Formats: sequence, C-alpha cells, structure tokens
Amino acid sequence: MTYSLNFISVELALVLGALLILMAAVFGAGRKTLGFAALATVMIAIFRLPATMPPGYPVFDGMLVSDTFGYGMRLFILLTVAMVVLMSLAYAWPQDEDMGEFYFFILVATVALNLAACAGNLAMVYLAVETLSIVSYVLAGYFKRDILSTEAGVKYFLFGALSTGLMLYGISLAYGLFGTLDMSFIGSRIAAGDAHGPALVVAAVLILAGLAFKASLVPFHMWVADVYEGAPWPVAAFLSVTSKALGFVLLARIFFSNAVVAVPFWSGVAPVIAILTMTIGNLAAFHQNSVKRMLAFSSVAQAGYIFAAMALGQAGLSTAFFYIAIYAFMNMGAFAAAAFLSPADAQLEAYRGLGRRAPVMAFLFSVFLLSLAGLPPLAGFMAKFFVISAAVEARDYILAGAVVLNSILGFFYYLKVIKAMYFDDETSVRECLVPWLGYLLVGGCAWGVIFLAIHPQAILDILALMFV
Amino acid sequence: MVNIAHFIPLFPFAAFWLNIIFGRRLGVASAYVAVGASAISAVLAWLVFQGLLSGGGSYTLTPWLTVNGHPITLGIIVDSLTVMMLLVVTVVGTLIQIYSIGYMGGDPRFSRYFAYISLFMSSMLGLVLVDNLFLLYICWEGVGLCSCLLVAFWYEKPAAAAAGIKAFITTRVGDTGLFLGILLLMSVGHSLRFSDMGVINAPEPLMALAALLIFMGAVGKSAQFPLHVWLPDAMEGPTAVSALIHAATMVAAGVYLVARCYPLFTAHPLALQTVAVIGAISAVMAASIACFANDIKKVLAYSTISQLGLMMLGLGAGGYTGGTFHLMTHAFFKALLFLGAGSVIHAVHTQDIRAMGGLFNKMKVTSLTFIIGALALAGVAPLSGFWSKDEILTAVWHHGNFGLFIAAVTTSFLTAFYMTRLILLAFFGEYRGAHKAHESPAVMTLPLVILAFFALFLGLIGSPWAHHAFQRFIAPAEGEVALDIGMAVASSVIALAGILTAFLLRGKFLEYKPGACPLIENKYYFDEIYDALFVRPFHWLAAAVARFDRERVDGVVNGISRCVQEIAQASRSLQTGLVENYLVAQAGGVFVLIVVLTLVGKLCHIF
Amino acid sequence: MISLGHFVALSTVLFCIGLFGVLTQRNAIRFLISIELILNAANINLVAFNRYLAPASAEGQVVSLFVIGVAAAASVVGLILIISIYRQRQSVFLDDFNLLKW
Amino acid sequence: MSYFLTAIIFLPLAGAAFIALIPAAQVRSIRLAAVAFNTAVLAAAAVVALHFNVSAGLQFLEDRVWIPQANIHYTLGVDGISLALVVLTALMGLLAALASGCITKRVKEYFIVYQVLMTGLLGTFLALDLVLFYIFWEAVLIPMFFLIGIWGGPRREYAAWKFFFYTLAGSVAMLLGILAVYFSVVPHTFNMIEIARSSSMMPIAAQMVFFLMFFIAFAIKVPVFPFHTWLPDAHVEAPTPVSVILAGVLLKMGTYGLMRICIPFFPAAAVLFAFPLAILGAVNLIYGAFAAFAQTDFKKMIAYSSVSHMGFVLLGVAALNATGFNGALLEMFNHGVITGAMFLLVGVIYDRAHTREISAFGGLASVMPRYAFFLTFMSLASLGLPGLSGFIGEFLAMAGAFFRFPSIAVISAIGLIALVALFLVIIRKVLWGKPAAHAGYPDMNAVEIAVMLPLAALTLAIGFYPQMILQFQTYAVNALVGLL
Amino acid sequence: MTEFVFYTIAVGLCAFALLSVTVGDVFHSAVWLTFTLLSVAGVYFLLGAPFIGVIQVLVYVGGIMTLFIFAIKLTANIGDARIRQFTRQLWPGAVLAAVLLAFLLAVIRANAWSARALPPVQGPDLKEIGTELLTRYLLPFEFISLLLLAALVGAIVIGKVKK
Repeated sequence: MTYSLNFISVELALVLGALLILMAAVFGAGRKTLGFAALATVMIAIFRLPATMPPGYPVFDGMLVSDTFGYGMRLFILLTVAMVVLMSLAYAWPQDEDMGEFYFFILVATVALNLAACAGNLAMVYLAVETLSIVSYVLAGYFKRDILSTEAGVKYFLFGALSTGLMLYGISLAYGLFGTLDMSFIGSRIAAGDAHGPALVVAAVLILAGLAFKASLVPFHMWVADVYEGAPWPVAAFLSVTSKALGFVLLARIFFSNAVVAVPFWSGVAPVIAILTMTIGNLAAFHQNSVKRMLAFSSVAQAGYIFAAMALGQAGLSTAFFYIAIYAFMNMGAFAAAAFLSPADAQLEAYRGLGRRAPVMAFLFSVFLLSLAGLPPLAGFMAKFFVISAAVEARDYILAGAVVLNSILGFFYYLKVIKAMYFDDETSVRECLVPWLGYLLVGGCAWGVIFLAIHPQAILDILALMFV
Repeated sequence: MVNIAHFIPLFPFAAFWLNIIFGRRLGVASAYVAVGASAISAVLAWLVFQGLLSGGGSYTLTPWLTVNGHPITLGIIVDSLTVMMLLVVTVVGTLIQIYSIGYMGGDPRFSRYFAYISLFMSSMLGLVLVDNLFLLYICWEGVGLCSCLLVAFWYEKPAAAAAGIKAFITTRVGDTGLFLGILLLMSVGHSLRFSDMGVINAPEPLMALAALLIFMGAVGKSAQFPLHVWLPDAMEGPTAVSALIHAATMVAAGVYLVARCYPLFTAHPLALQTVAVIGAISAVMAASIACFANDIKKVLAYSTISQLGLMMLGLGAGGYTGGTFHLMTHAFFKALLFLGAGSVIHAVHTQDIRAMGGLFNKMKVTSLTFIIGALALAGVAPLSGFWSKDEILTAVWHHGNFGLFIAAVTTSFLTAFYMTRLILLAFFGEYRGAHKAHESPAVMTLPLVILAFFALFLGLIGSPWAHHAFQRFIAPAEGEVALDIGMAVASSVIALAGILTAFLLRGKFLEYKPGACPLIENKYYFDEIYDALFVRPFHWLAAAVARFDRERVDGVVNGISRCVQEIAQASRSLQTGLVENYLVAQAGGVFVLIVVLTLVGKLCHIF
Repeated sequence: MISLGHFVALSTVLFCIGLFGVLTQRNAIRFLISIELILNAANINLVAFNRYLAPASAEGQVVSLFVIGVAAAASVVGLILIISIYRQRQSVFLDDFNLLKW
Repeated sequence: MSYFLTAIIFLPLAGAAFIALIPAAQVRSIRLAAVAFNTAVLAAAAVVALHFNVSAGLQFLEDRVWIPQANIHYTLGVDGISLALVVLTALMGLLAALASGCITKRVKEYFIVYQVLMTGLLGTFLALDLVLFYIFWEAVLIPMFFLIGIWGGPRREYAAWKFFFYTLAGSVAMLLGILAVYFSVVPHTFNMIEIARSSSMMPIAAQMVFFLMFFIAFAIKVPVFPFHTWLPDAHVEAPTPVSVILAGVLLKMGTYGLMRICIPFFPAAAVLFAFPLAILGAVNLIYGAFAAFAQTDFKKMIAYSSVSHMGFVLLGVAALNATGFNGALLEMFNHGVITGAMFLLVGVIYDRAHTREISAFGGLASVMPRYAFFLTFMSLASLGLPGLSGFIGEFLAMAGAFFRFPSIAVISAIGLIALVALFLVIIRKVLWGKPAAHAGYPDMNAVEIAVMLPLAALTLAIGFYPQMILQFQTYAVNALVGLL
Repeated sequence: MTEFVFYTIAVGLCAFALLSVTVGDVFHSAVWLTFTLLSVAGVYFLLGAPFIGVIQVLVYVGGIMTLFIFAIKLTANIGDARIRQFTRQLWPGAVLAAVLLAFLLAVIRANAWSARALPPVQGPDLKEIGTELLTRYLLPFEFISLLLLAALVGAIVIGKVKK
C-alpha cells in the first residue's frame, strides 16, 4: 500500500497545491504570487516523481500501471504544464480574470492527466478523461465576457460530451466482452486471440472515438480550430500540447501497447486516418488569416504526422513519442511567441513588420514555425526524418510520400506568417513588451528546438528506456 | 637558333596588353609600341628562316592538356610553310601598321586600334606556329575575334557593328565545322599533330568526313563559296584593317590550314575534289560580282575571294606549291591594292569609283603603285602575280579536270577585266569627285612603294631564273619543277585579253544603268537567301521559345499552385462553424469506421 | 427467460435514441438530455454485464455509480456554459453559435 | 581527424553571430566584418587547396557519430570533385560581399542572412553523409528566400515563393531517395563513399527508381529544361550580389549532386539514362540560348544563358567518360566565375541606369571604357572564345559528349553558334552604337574593378593553363569512371 | 412473470426516451426524461441491483432533473413549440441512428451474449459493492471527489456575474 501511496504522491502534491491556491485566491492573493505558487506545486510534483521508481509493482491493485512509459509520460506532462503556467504568468490577460481558479483548474487537469497516463483500468481512463474534459470546457470558456470564448467553451462541451459518451458506451461493451475492465487482462485476452468479432470492433471504434477526439485525428478534429481560436492563448497551448499528447498516450496504451497486440486489422485503417489528418490539417490551414486558427490546424496536421508514426505499429511507437517530445517544444514555443507578439488581435495583419518591432521574439517565432514546417537544421526536421525513415523501413511508401508532400504544404502557410513578419512593412507601431518570464519560456523552447536538432540523443535514450 | 620561334607571337601580345592598359597615356606612342613589336617579330622570323635553312626543326615546349588519353602538347612547328607565312605576316603587318599611323591619325581611340592590331598579329603568328590542330583552333578564334573587333572599330556606325557581328558569326559557323572535325579526329583516336596527319588509322569515310569538316573551317575563314557573305560587309572597318586582315593574312589562314593538313586531304581524293570545286565556284562567282561592283573596297574584297578561290582550286588540283606560292604573292599585291585604295579614299573621302577619276596626275605615287599592284593581280608577265597564277593554271591543267581549268581561265580573264575597269574609272578620265584630291603623306606612301617593290620582284624567286627556289624550298619532296612555256604564254594572253576588253568597254562603264543584270549585281542574292533561311527564322524561333517558356512551362507551374490553392479553399469551407455539422461528421466517422473495420475483419476472415 | 441479449438490446436501442437526439436537437439543453440517455444506456450495459457475466464481483455496478456521479458533474458544467452563452446571445440554438468558423 | 573543414563551414556562421552583435547603425563596420569573415573563409579554402594531395582521393576527412539510433554520421571530406566548388563558393562569397555596396536597406539583417547562406553552401559541398548533405541542401533555401524576398526587385515575393517551392519539391523527392537508398544498401549506411562502393549490388530496377528520385531534385537545381522557369524570375528579382551567388554557386549544387550521388550510386542506371540526359543537355543548351535571345531584360538574358551553359555541364556528365566529367567539372567552375562576373557587370549598369531594359543602354563603350573592356571580356568568355576559360570547359564537355553520342554533340553545335550570336548582340546593344543622350554614367569605381579583376584574371589564367584546375580533378574523375 | 415485467419496462423505457427526444416543448421533453430515468431504475431493480436503482432515482431524478428544470426555466423564452426544434441535419441523423441500431442489433445477435441465461449464483449485493468500492476502486472513489469539486468551482467561475 505504501508503494501505491508513494506512487500517487505526485498527484497528492498537485491536489494539495491546487487547494492551497484556491484558498489563497479567496484571501485575495495577487496574480503573480498565485502563478508562482502553481509553478512551485508543479516543481514539487516533479521532485516527487523519482520516488515512484522502481517500476513494475501493481498500484492500487491494477487501477494504475507503474512502468517506465508511464513515468516518462508523467514527466512530459508535468514539464509541459510547467510551461503552460509560465506562459499564463507572462501572458497579458485582457480582463483581470480570477487567476486563482485558473491555476486550480490547470492543476486539477494535471492530476487527471497523470492518472490517465498511468491508468491500468478502463474505468480509471474514463474518469480521468472526463475530469480533464470538464476542466478543459471551463478553461476554454474562461473569458466570460468575450463571446468567442464562451462559444468555444460550449462547442468544446457539446463535442466532448458526445465523444466521452461514445467512449463510455465502448467501455461498457468492452466490459461485456471481457468481463473485466482491467486493461492488462483485456490485452492478454486479445493477444490470445479470442473474443475477436464485430462486437470487439464496435467497442474498439467507440473507445477510439473518445481518444481520437482528444488527439484531434480526422473524423474528430472539427472542434479544434473553433475552440483554439476562442480559448485564451495559454489554454490553447495547453490543449494543443498536453491534452493532445494524452490522447496519443491512451491510444498507445489501449491499442498499441505491447500487452495488447495491435488489433490485427488495425494496420489497414490507421495509415488512412493519419494521411487524412495531415492533409486536411494542412489544407485547412492554407488560407487562414488568423494566426491562432492557423496554428490550430497546424497542430491537427502535426497530430497526423504523429499518428502516421503510430500507424506503423509497434515499431513506430518510439518514433511517435520522439515526435511528440519535439512537438511539445515547437508548438508550446510557437503558441507562446504568437501570444506574446500580439496578445489581443490574432489576425495576420497584426503580425506585419514585427521583424523590426520585436526582432528577438519574431526571430524565435520564425524558428518555431520553421521547425514545425520541418526545415532541416531544426529539431522539427529530425522528428519528421525519423517518421519518414520508419515509414520507408516498413515499406509503407504511400505513407512516407504523404508525410513528405504534406511537409511541402506545411511550408506554405508557415512561410506566410514569416513573410508577413519580415517582408511586409508594419501597419501599427504598437510596441510589444514581453516580461522576462516570457523570454525565459520562449528562449527555453527555442533552446530545446535547436539543441534537440543537434543532439537528439537526450530524448532517444529516455525513449529507449520507455519502450524497452 | 630555331627554338626562339615561340617568342615571335609574345611580343605583339605584350604590345596588346601595354596598349590596352596604358593606351590613353601612351597616345601616339602606342603606335610605335605596336610597330616596334611587330618589327622585332619580323627580325625574329628572319632569324628563324635562317635557322631553318641551317637545319632547325619543330620542337615541343610543355604538355598542355590531356583529352581522352591524347596528350595535347604546346609544340612549335618550324618548316618552310610556317616560315613563309611568318615572313609574310610580319613584313606585311609591319608595313600596314606604319601605314595606319597616317591613316588612323586623328582617331579618338587610336591606342585601342593598335592594341587590337597587335592582338591580331600575335594570334595570327601563333596560328602559324603551333604544331597541333587544337591550339590552331584557339588562335583561329583569336584571329576571328580581332577581325570582328576591328571591323566594328567605328562602332558608332550601326553598319560597322552589324558587319563585325556578321563576320564573327559566319566565321564561327565555319569554325564549328572545324571544331567538330577536331572532335571527330580525337574520337577516332587520330593524333591532332600536323606531323602525323598522313597516318591513316581509321575507316575511310570517317577520315574523309574529318577532312571535309576541317575544310569547312577554312571555307568560313577564307570566305569561300557558301560562307563568303561576311567579307564584302567587312569593308566597313578601316581600310588598313581590310588590307591586313581581309586581304593578306587572316583570310589566307584557311588556305594555310588546307596546306598544313594537305596529307589528310590527299589521302582522300573526294575531300581534295571538293576543295577544288568550292575554290573554282567561289573564284568564278566572286570575279563576276567584282565586275559590277562600284565601291572600290568591295571590288577588292570580291577579288580577294576570287583569288583565294583560285588558291583553293590550285591546292585542290594537287598544285601544293602553286597554291602556297600564290598565297604569298597575293598577300603582298593585295595589301598594296588595299593600302592604295585607302590612300585614295583618304584623299577623296568617298569609296564610289564612279565619283573618282583622273586621280593619276593628282596622286602620282598612289596611282603608280596601285597600277603595279593591279597588273600583278591580273597576272601580267614579269610581275609576281603572273608566276604564281601560272603555277596554279599548270597544276589545274595537269590535274586533267577540264571544267576546273575553264573556271581558272575565266577567273583570270575576269580578274584582268575588273582591275582594268577599276583603274580606268578611278585614275583616268576627268575628276568627278567634290573633294580636292591630294597625295597622302609620306608615312602612307612609303609602305606603298615597298609593297610595290615586292609585287614587282617577289614572283621571281619562283621563276626559272631563280630555278624555282621557292618551289624547292616550300616542297622539297616534290622534285624538279619545269616551267610550262605553253601555259605561261596562254595565261599572259588571257590577262592581256581581259585588259583589252576592259579598255574597249571603258566608254560604257559610266553610263551603265544598274539593273541590267540583276543576278550578279545583287551578289546572287546570297544575303537575302541567308537572311530568309537563317536570320529571320532564328529571331522567330527565339521569340517562339521565349513565349513558350513564359506561357506553357510557367503556366504549368502556376497552374499547380493555383489548383492547390483551390483545393485548400474548398477544404476550408468544410469548417462551417455549425456544431451540428461537426457532430454528424463525427458520428458518421464512427459509423464508417465500424463498417469498414468489420468488413476488413470479415474479408481477412479474422473472425 | 430473460437473457443477457435482451438487456443489451434494450441498452443499444436507448443508445441509438440518445445518438439520434444528439444529432438532431437544435436546442442545447435537449442535446444534454440526449447525452443523459446515452450515459444511462451505458449504465444499463454495465449493470447487466455485471449481473450476467461476472456476478461474483460488483465491478460493473461500482463503475455505474461513478458514471452517475460524472454525469452529474458534466451536466452542471454543461448547463452553466449554456446559460452563460444564453446571457450573451439570448439563444441556445446550436446553429446560432457560428461566430467561430472558416 | 582535423577540424579544418568544420572550421570552414561554420566560420561564416560565426561571422553571422558576430555581425548580430554589431549595432545596426554602424553600417560600415558591418560590411567590414562581413568582408573580413569571407576573406578568412577564402583563405581557409586556399589552404585546403594548397595542402590538397593531387593524387589521392578523399582528404581532410572528419567522421563523427551524430545520431547512433538513426545511424547518421557527421562526415566531411573534400576530393577532386568538390575542391574546385568549395574554392569557387568562398571566392564568389567574398566578391559578392564586396559587391553588396548597393544594399542600403536593413544592411545588418542582410549580412546575417548572407553568412547563413554561405554556411549552407559550403556545407553542401563538403558533406559526405547523405543526411548531412540534405540538411545543408535545405538550409540554403530559407536564406535565399529572405535575400530575394526582402531585398529583391518589384516582383520579389513571387520570385522568392517560386524559388522556394520549386527547390523544396525537388529536395523532398531527394529525401525519399536518401531513405530508400539507406534501406536498400546492406549494411545500412548514409556514408556516400560506402554506398558508392557497394552500389553495384542494387538491382537495376531499384537503381533506376532511386536515380530518378535524386535526379528530380538535382534537375530543378541545375536547372534542366522543364524545371528551369524559376531561374529567370529569381535572377531578375534578386539583388546583384545575391544573383551572383545564385548563378555562381547555387546552380552548381545540382550538377555537383549529379556527379557525387547520381552517377556513383547508380552506375547501371546512369548508363541507361545517359542518352536521355544528353538529350536534356542539348535541349538545355539550345533552348536556353534561343530563349535568352528574345529577352528584353538584360539580367534575364544572362539568366537564360546560364541555363544554356548548364546544358554543357549536362552533356559532360551524360558522356560518362573521363573527358566528359573533366569538362563538366571545369565548366561548372568557369560558369561560376564568368556568369558571376556578368551579373556583377549587370549590377554595375543597374546601379547607374536603374533599369535593366537592354534597349535603354547603347554606346556605353565611349562613355565607360573600363566597363566596356570588362563586359566584352566576360561576354567573350561566356560565348566560349578559345583562349579563355569558358572554351576549355565547353570543349571538354562537348568532346566527351561527342565520343559517346556524336549525333547529339553535332546538334548541340547549333547551341554554340546561338550562344555566340547572343553575346555578340549583347555587346552590340549595350556597348556599340551611338551613346544615348542621358548616358553620362560614371565609369566603374575602384571597388567594382577590384571585384572584377580577380575574376578576369582567373578566366584568362584557366584559359591559358587549364591544368591549374584539371590536375585536382583527374584522380577523382578516374575513380568515378572506374565505378561505371 | 419476470418476462412480462421486463417487457413492460422495456417498452415504457423506449417510448419515454423517444418522446423526450421528439416532443416539441423542452419542458415536456424534460418530464419525459424523468420517466425514462425512472424506468431505467426499474431495469436496475429487475437486474437485482436495488442499490443502483435507488441511487439512480436519488441522484438522477432528484439532482440532475432539478438542474435541468432550473436551466429550462432560466432560458425561458425558448419553450414554445413553434420554434423549429430539429436541426437541418434531421434526416441524416435519423437515418444514421437507425442504420447504426440495425447494425448493432445484428452484432449482438451474432455475439455470444444473446444466449447467456441468468447464472444460478446470486448477484452482487450491497456488501460486495462496498468492498469493491473501498478495495479495487479506492482511487476512483477518492478521485471523483476532486472531479465534483472541480465541476463545482467551474460552475461558480462561469456562472457568477461580475458586479
């Protein structure tokens, strides 16, 4: 039992922090102190993380799984959440929102994320995903007086409710098929080959619906652009990086983990979904004149590339999560830089001539955009290179060709922003001042993008441990 | 003493760079630099001549380039032909440069002129010295370049600029033939060195083709039948240039090339026959046009084409010595004629012989020297022209092809005719010009006198009195040569007949109405034919290609980008913003997945 | 004799009615009502499977308890969002939420 | 394990960082810094050339493991093929930096982007690992995009977009090719030398497919006939120093790729594709010359003429024999020098007349004698006048092509004549004729002459003594022919 | 006997569900939903899970339905039936749901479930639920409190009207 407590000490720290922040907010703590408190909570959680080693023991008798994959993912989630907190600290909030609740929601979401990442039981998966969703609906609609934000919240709720509803029904069917909700047991049963039938297909697809919604894969990606555009920048960043990563973690755990042999006929459909996701993501981003909406579609396209790696089956998993790690840096950096450059107006015209007005931030923003597009000297290229080489190795030339062609499409709209910043001359002379925290975050992400290009070893070794 | 030969072209080359870099500062002195350089070259040529007599020979300097296994070495060939050409080029060149000091007196780009002349001298001398075809080609193009630059020297005149370009492009067409010939020889594995031209180690037709291609280069450079159109237009340049390049040296390079590769041609009778035929055609055609030309320089230009045709005919008919001998003598008296014409133009400021007349008593020296040159050209007995032309006629006669002999005879007749016509119109009768004609300064008349001396006596070295010294010198292997008395008499008779007919018809020359004989007058419409066949289609094709490039190829590229944009626009409208559409899409997606997966499952009978 | 199939069929019918409701309702609150139907269908499934397939453990029923709890939470957040957008737009119809598009 | 090549590659990047520190106002010190760094690169390249052992293959090798998981190595090396191009890049880089006087807007950003471009170019020629090669290949794109896009002429954005996506489409095909080759060579490796060594094992069908994949990327860069439309736009719109680099070096990346990757990796396919390649070369030659003839924009004429010059290089490569390769390599170097000089001259006249319409010039010879000398000199070198370097390259390429495909060589002789006509027309339209009334332009100043002199000297020197460059190539060329 | 009870409840359940979805007035729809929930509770009792039935009635009908009524009353003017209640996607949605239903039913009939009879052994009773809740499902049990708190705070944040 002590090991289980040790295991969830990370989450306990987060919950404790969240509650304290809520209290502090009630007693009128300033926005900055609340932010730093949240940051401190996350740091503490990270320090608690090593205590959860060594892996392998059952936690809460099967409810959570303690393995290196889970450990790695929890570290990833905590780091990205730290980035989101940093971003919200540095972000110029339009109205003086009640920040205490904001950080409370972020921390609750983190707890949900961590539990989902190590979930061993489908019920636990459902609960965690549902909590995350509910908190995300509130976060998406956080600017109460801004009609766009409320509409984003409602749309996210409507879409999310249906998806989690479908997932729950899928889980109930799975319970029917296997008599238990314990994922490892289900995995061994599927691996043994019994219970294969249309019912399994229906259960699998319905569960996929819930997860694909989180990971914004094609049939379930419609909400992405509207919600990201309406939601505040830090929430959009959070959704595009952390919750999307969770979607892929759960996809990996349920559909691709080593216990559960990938559902045999899955390899036919997954590449199609991946290709559709990237192509529709890229094409939709072509003519966007709102940078935020463009970044939303670009995150859908990136999800397509990640899922392309996953679609290659067991071998592609480590490549997919390598891509996710680099994607986190790139995307967080891009969202943060875009937020700092023009917090109020996300239209492309607002970014004209920024190359001269805010040279450093504009340069960093260009670095992120080029890395997202896959320009060689940056980490984005390294990630894409691994995905394409995995595809070519698996003789899946169509997928490799699709990834390659989509990266060309990608260059188009990423370059459109860079062109606006550097080629066109500015329309408004609004000076854009960014607190030092912002430069810390964006600089950190840029360092990540550049260092990981030169020395991707750092991540590859960790991944080797995670996917032993 | 022979291996100082490779210094000969270096002096004019140094003079070129001096004049180019310090041209403006040198001013008039640049002429002395040029003349000095070519004088030194003349002396060195004479030393090499002595060295050759005392038994010198070719030598090689450094390996220069290896192509396809063939080492192309920088070698110098010193034999009778080279020395003869060296002497001709340096002597005539120096004299013409001295003449040019006077002729180009007030020109603003005086030093630039002498720079180009020096460059021409160095490349011409280089052409004559190098021992393999490849390096010859390099000097060949250098010579072509200088002729283009000098023809277009007064580039303010659009006609001069066009003529310069026409000259360079037409010769370049011929040079491309030479270029392909070199490539063919190399591909066949044949060495490019002149010394082993005779070695035949390749199939018969290929070698004949190579010979023809090389001859094509000669045709281009020596303005022979198909590629002769550029020479008359090249008269736009200063007359001294025409004298040096378009009479004495450059145009002779073609003949030199054929002479140099003679073993290759003799090995293939077909090639030799074409040389003779082309020579004959250009000789007769040019001579006929000359009879109707009214511009003094045009007449001399066509006469040059005709005489070169004659030389080619001589070579083609097996008369190696005849051809080379006529080459040497022609260089001198044609240079004399051009310089004479130059001083006449300098005096009366017009080139139209109908506007001249009666200059004999106004310009004594020029007229006298001019008449000597004309007589030499016509082939009147004691002068140099007679001996060399006679050689050719005998060679053609012995060759046996009757048609060629008729061509040679008619050419000699016509030559005599149009030269006398020229003299009668230009120097006799009353002066029809506006300007007051006066004799040219000494610096111009002195070279005329010297050249007249050569025109008078140079022929003798090939005559029996000097027991054919020249023939034995030029072709020692050819054995004893006897003067054919009959042919000598016949050629004199032809020459005199030509002069007589011109003398009789002198009355009609002036009132001759143009248009009486349109074919010849318009130079057989070659210019118009070439313009229609090559120039205009070239422009049209260029415009067509540019339009194709702009519309078609670019069209495809812009098309692709436009259709990608349209697809993007279409896919963008999928995002209607209405939640209900999204929900139906999602539910539809789930349903489709279920159906597809079950079907796939069924098909792969997994369950 | 009532077999497991009957219950699962019942739950499926309820699920499809819920799905139909979700796809066709124009009113956000009616949308929520349909979501409740889907959740209840899942609950029936869970309890039925537990009863028929794994009577020994009460896993199914426990999970259905959780589902009821979660449904409550979801409805609360859903309704408050709908009310807040109603305050701004005076309408709860789905096709009026179309400011965010293209 | 010398670090020399890495120093050469990343010296310009250091320069970029250094310039970034200089405040934007001090334009003079920025220019000086740029010139200084480029001179250092040229000096380093010269040292490499001096220490280059003529009779040995790859030298100055550097091989460090970069990413073990993906088996990517950081391998650098220089041999006969790439040496001349590296020296050319360094030289043109310096001269273009010197000629960047005409850039007055945002000078600091210009030189930073310029140095990054130089790093990309040097890297491409020195990399021996396929992935490293690809990274440097693509790294060149963005700087060029900026250079054309910001400092270009009126239609700069269209030209920049077109250039970027044209090259990107090609290089993306190459990426697939690289990976396909990696997985088809046993043991899997990206190292070009090992792949070349074990290239004969690949089945002929695979070789042909991979050859085409690589060929598309290089054909766009060369440019080969159907893919060339980006060149005139990019040249016309790029500022003078950028179009010098574009013509001088960027076009060589394509042909260098052909000789470094396409031929040695897929010899059997190369033999099969030799004839179509030769046809493309001839088409390039003739098409370029004719298209150039009809242009009215001076710079566009030069751009199309470089399309036709690259036709020679293609002919040389298609010949698949020692002469052809020697000719191709020499022609690449000469074309870089000569066309670079031509663009500088166009820039000189553009700075004065602010127009590139060739009809606006005329009779400049009397107004600007020095300019006339250099323009005539370079035009003659371009049309392949023997005695200048242009001829030697063209001769060897044509000779090589003649030995293998005599019919195509004869057809492309038309191109030779067309080129002569083109450049003579250029000389006539720009220099000869009566000077226009307003043409009181000042003659070339000291800097412009200082930039032109080395190029003219080089052209003359190679023309008279080609062994100077050929000696470096013979070993590598023979090795290449040995593989076929 | 139990068949009769099952069928009545099943038919009632489906009828109420259909009514709640199709009826015009929102308030009526909420009322029919209440009846549907009650019949679901009946099903639970039938399945021998009385505790779940009671919780269903308490939480669902008692708690959630009151919420719905409040929400409906707050958004007052949308009650009248004249306003079109169905989206333009009516037919596609209907067809999709029907086809899916047919497909799922076919799947169920093909599956082993249809033949499963009631196992003789006694179903899980309250004691079992309690042990399960506090042993295996302890973590979700604790976690759901956090979920409810988050929902609460969220509702307050979104709902409160700034003065």
